[in-house]
Amino acid sequence: MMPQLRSTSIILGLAPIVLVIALWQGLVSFGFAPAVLLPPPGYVFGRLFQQLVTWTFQQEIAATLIRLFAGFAIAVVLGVSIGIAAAASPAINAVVRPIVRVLAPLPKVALYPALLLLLGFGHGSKITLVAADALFPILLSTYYGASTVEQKLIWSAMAAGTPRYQILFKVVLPAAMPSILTGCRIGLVISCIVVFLAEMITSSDGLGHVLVTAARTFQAVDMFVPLITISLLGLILNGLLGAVRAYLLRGFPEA
Amino acid sequence: MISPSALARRAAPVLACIGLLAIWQAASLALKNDSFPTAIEAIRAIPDILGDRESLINILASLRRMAVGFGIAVSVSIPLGLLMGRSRAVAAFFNPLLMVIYPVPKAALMPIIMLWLGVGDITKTLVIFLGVSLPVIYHSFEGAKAVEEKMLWSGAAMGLSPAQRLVRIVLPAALPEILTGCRTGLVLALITMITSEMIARQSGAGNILFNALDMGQYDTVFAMIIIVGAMGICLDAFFERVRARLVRWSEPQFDLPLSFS
Amino acid sequence: MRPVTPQKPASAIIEIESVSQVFQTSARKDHVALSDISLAIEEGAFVSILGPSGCGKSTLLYVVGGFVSPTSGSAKIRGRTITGPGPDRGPVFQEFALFPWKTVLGNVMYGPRQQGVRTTEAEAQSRALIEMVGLKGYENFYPKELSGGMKQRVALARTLAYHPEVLLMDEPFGALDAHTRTRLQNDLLNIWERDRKTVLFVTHSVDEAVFLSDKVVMMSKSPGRIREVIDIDLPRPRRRSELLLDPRYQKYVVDIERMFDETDPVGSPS
Amino acid sequence: MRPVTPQKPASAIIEIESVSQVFQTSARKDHVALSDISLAIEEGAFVSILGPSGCGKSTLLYVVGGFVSPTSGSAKIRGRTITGPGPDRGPVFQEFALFPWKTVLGNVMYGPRQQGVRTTEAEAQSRALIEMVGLKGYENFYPKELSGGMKQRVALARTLAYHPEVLLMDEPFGALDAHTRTRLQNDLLNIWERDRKTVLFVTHSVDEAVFLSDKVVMMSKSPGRIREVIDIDLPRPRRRSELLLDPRYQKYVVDIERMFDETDPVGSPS
Amino acid sequence: QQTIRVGWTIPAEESKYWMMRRPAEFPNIGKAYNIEWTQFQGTAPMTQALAAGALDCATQAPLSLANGVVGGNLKAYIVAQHVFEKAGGFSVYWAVMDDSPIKTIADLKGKTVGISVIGGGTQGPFNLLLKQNGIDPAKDIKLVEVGFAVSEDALRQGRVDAVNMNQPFAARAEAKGGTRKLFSLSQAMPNIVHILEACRADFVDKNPELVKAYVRDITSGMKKALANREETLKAVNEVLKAPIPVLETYLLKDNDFGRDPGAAPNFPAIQKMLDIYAETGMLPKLDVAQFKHSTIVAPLQ
Ligand SMILES: Nc1ncnc2c1ncn2[C@@H]1O[C@H](COP(=O)(O)OP(=O)(O)OP(=O)(O)O)[C@@H](O)[C@H]1O
Ligand SMILES: Nc1ncnc2c1ncn2[C@@H]1O[C@H](COP(=O)(O)OP(=O)(O)OP(=O)(O)O)[C@@H](O)[C@H]1O
Ligand SMILES: [Mg+2]
Ligand SMILES: [Mg+2]
Repeated sequence: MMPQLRSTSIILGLAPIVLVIALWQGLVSFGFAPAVLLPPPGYVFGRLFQQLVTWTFQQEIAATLIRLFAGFAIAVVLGVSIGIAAAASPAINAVVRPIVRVLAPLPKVALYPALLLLLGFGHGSKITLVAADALFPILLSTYYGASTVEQKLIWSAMAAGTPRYQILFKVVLPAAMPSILTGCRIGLVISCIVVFLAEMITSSDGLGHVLVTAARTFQAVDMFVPLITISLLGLILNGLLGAVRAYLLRGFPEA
Repeated sequence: MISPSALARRAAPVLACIGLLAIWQAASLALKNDSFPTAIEAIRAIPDILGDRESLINILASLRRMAVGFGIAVSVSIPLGLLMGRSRAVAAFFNPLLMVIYPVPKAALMPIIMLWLGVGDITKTLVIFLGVSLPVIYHSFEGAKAVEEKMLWSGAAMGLSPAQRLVRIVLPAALPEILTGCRTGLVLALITMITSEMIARQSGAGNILFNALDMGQYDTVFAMIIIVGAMGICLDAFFERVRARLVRWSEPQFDLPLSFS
Repeated sequence: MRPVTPQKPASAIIEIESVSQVFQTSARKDHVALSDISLAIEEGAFVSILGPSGCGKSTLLYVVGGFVSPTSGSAKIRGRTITGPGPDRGPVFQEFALFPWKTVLGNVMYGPRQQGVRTTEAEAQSRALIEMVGLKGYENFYPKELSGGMKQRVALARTLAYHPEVLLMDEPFGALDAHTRTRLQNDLLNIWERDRKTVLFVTHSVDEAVFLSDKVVMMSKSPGRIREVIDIDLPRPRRRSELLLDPRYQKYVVDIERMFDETDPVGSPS
Repeated sequence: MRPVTPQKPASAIIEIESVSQVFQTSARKDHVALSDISLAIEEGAFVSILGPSGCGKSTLLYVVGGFVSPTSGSAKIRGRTITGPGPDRGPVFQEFALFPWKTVLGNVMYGPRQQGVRTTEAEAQSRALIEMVGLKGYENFYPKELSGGMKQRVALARTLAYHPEVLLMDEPFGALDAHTRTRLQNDLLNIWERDRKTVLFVTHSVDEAVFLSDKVVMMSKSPGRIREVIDIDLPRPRRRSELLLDPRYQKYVVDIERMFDETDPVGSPS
Repeated sequence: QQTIRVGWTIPAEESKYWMMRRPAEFPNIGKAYNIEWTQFQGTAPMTQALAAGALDCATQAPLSLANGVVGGNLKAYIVAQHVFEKAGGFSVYWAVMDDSPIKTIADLKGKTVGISVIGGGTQGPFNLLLKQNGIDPAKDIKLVEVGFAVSEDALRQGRVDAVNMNQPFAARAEAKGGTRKLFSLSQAMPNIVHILEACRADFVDKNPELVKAYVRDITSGMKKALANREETLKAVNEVLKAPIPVLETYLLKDNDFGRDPGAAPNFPAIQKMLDIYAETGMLPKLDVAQFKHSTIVAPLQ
């Protein structure tokens, strides 16, 4: 029963992706877009598989992934801890809340030049930008998740002798986990976008860099290869996150 | 009459902002970096922007796009998210698709988007739409998944059709979670409102900001950042008020008894 | 154990035919909650279900309610297989499942409004029901502001408000004090006698079951089966004060309690 | 109504001194849940609280547990004012409040682990308790996979597992069938007699209260006050079968039930 | 009344800034035809926009336009020219700190060098110069992208050892002092054409009169810009938001780029640039003739 369910859902999930690719092919075939702007999918995937086995392209992917993971990890750690601390302590909340209100909606890319000068042209500036952009969705979800934790769960743990600071790890964190993971999922997608954007603006390696160099010289196929790659990376990472979620939330009714 | 603690609570945001500015000021003085002006320089540039009729029109144009993008995104994403949350098939259908589409940076697709939608409002609104819809869809999705089954059963037993259940039970029950998504969406709306104007610009707050950035006028850049931050505060405060009204029933009855004070 | 043959009188409104329910647990094991249950319930009958904790009483109600479909077997209402919930069968859940975003009045009015009753009328009816369950004055309270017993009474009122033909009640008086419980038992009997509803009533109180029912279904665990179906042959209308002195009543209670003690209520999961 | 003078014997472990609890409802009105409650509980006493639904029994337990601080008055344990929860007072909540991310075993082991008991030992103890409450075989089930009564038993085991000095039990047997209930009553009495715990026990069953308690506190509504404190002067150890035939026991039950009937349990919010 | 969709950028299109900011000075704008202005970040996105048909005319650099032709099937005419490097005027240059040990181009070996856009218009002449001095631009230096706006800071912070400078940032940096010029693009080739105006060929062919009117206005805009420096400073200030005192230091002075009084494109110079790009392997060989329209080209009266 279960494996069958899984295979139907995989088919269902593949269907729209196949449709999108078919639509793409259609747009090209029927001339809605010139091939120089939108190359046919067959070419793009062909080039992608060619590229995937090359050492240079793998290095570009590695550079992007390092930035993506580092930035995302920092965002998760900071977002979850600040979010929980703010939910748990009115004093911290009073400080964090206005700061979040001001900092969250800032367009972080505008700070990118300053970051470049501060942290250099390497990984540091990009990781910081990714972390800064992915932080707030995670923080906000954590905060709301943590501040609506069922009161009696906390009471039960306190009565069992759990010290206050440990309540945060032993009750608030697991109880807020569904919300935190939703925030992480959004943060992950944003990380993908931002790492790419940062590499597009200024970089000498990474998928974003591959894309801009291709775009400047109108190498449409080479431009779409990194796009498809980031797309697939997003899909894979999200699948992994989904598995983590299913494991962490196995006790929750919604899992 | 205001009690000292209430006074402290009122003052906290102001103090936090002042603290932020002070840290900024100190950091920029320490770094001595032209592209990172001091807070005072940035604040001094604000009146120039706000005093300029053209800049105001620019900012209003951005806000209008943001409102439109946000509105459309919310009205599309909530139903989609709720449907995904209540139907395995819908979730299985859309989830991979969304996860393939969203990570692609819109800036990279500009040539094709321009091909079909031009360089005007539609393109920018689309970018804002995509930014906002991401958190709203996923929070609605998870919120709908977590709705207590027996509440739906009760509704079904009263004769609510599946569609009615979605609107009259899943929606209100998931509302706190949906609003969390909307709040994140609001933040992203402001960000994408600016960044959507990075590559192609006609009028808008991002126009001012990126022009200044291209020209190395960092005091204007940071003045715009302050202005956007201020908009963030206002929108957020307004949003919190709406939220408090809508989900009063779900507020925890006691504060988390964990304060370390 | 005696095999129980399904009784299927011509007037059966609900027929449960060799229903089994198997759950998959997180540990990926099958867990049998109901095993080959067959039961027929006559129209207008008041049937109680007694059984040890965890024997599958709630699960059985869910099957009749159409909320879950059984792993095998089928449940029918008026001859039609039950495929989903409907306003003909009104559940009162063990966990109440009130709508937290609605006040007491809002919760109770929900059903009638859904059935198309005019607002003023629905409100009047709902207020009467709220008064009946002893919550007058709490109309504008939200569920989180109520005590356990109060929530339970709101859940009861909410279901009664839309007049389902069949009531599926899962320990509806479990969280109530003896006094309130007695009052509501009487109210329920009055409603039942007036409207001749069919009631499927899960309870832990043997007293209550005998007092209210035409028929008591005793379930046993390991895994959930029907152990015995006992017809309660006591005159109606019943009045508690009279009944308590009736030796037949006492015999029923004592017999059922003895049967209970014979079963081992503590089974392990299959 | 007779005024109740607080009894304060020298050995009182818990003293509740003119505690009032006022809630603000969403409608921005004050709602008095407890009004000027005073009560002293001796060390090692088994005290039951009886009262109509919504009279403030749970709220009173929350105050003693230190989960909420009363609007006025104070609660003390061993002379120290209660300012927060502590492992000396173990609650069993009416709503169970199990940790959904932990299995049955994980829930029960939580307390002992927290108290620093070694894992193997904590697990052995927990398994024994799980067996005692009749859930052997369900150790790896998650709360969502349990029936109402099973959850309640896990909640009971979870609290017993860390050996609090004072047990604060809110209808801990409310969702159980008669047989399981009796067994657990006996188990609880055994534990209590062995460890001489102090127990504050909310119940709706007059029987149960008289059978278990040294003292029965009767509360009334409008708004939550203590109506009567009745000492139950029955010999210990008590055995149900003997007690049922004891005319003193029967008199207690009848008296208390009569008192109940005199109160109007259906009050309106103040 | 027809509309022409025009892309523009900053910082050196004074003629267009006049048209945007002082439309009243142009009898036809807003009457005979309309212009829908869209500003872009750099010329490369505008090439894409032209190729996608989202723009009709746009500011282009020779390289980006050529890229559009080679890779994007773009067909376009060069109808006017904005700025070029005149002899004795400003030429984009690479700066180092005063106290830097780098004295010659050859010293750049192993250093970190900033360039505004990797693979951009300046890289052809830049690569040529490096090669002439025995440096392989691909291997011997570490090239990083540093936009003109931050180049001064990047240099002063030591993030790069040498970096390219453009107006108005060069003027600002020079005013502050502490940096010196290492080499300039004029060493590779004189009269480099930086930005020009290009229109899509199909659009021109369909609307010759419209484009003619537009080119006429560009021509007259250039005239006005050169004739009335005072007003030009104001217009540029409005567009760039750069303070007039900063503009005052270079704009339309000797240390600025050159502007042709009739905004006429210098096709031979453009051809030379295309040749350099071909020589450095950035482009295949191209003939500038394909960008020439027989009649529609500045100056038009
Ligand atoms: N989702 C589930 N997954 C696995 N097992 C389940 C699930 N839901 C219920 N069960 C099991 O099914 C059995 C019957 O549960 P049910 O709730 O019907 O019992 P019940 O008779 O209502 O008990 P109670 O009187 O305690 O409410 C229990 O053993 C329970 O563990
Ligand atoms: N958060 C709250 N806001 C307002 N009123 C509340 C709140 N919590 C409880 N009350 C009120 O306090 C009163 C006492 O509630 P409590 O839960 O203590 O009753 P109880 O005696 O335990 O009842 P039951 O036997 O039904 O569980 C009730 O009238 C309830 O409506
Ligand atoms: Mg049940
Ligand atoms: Mg209670």
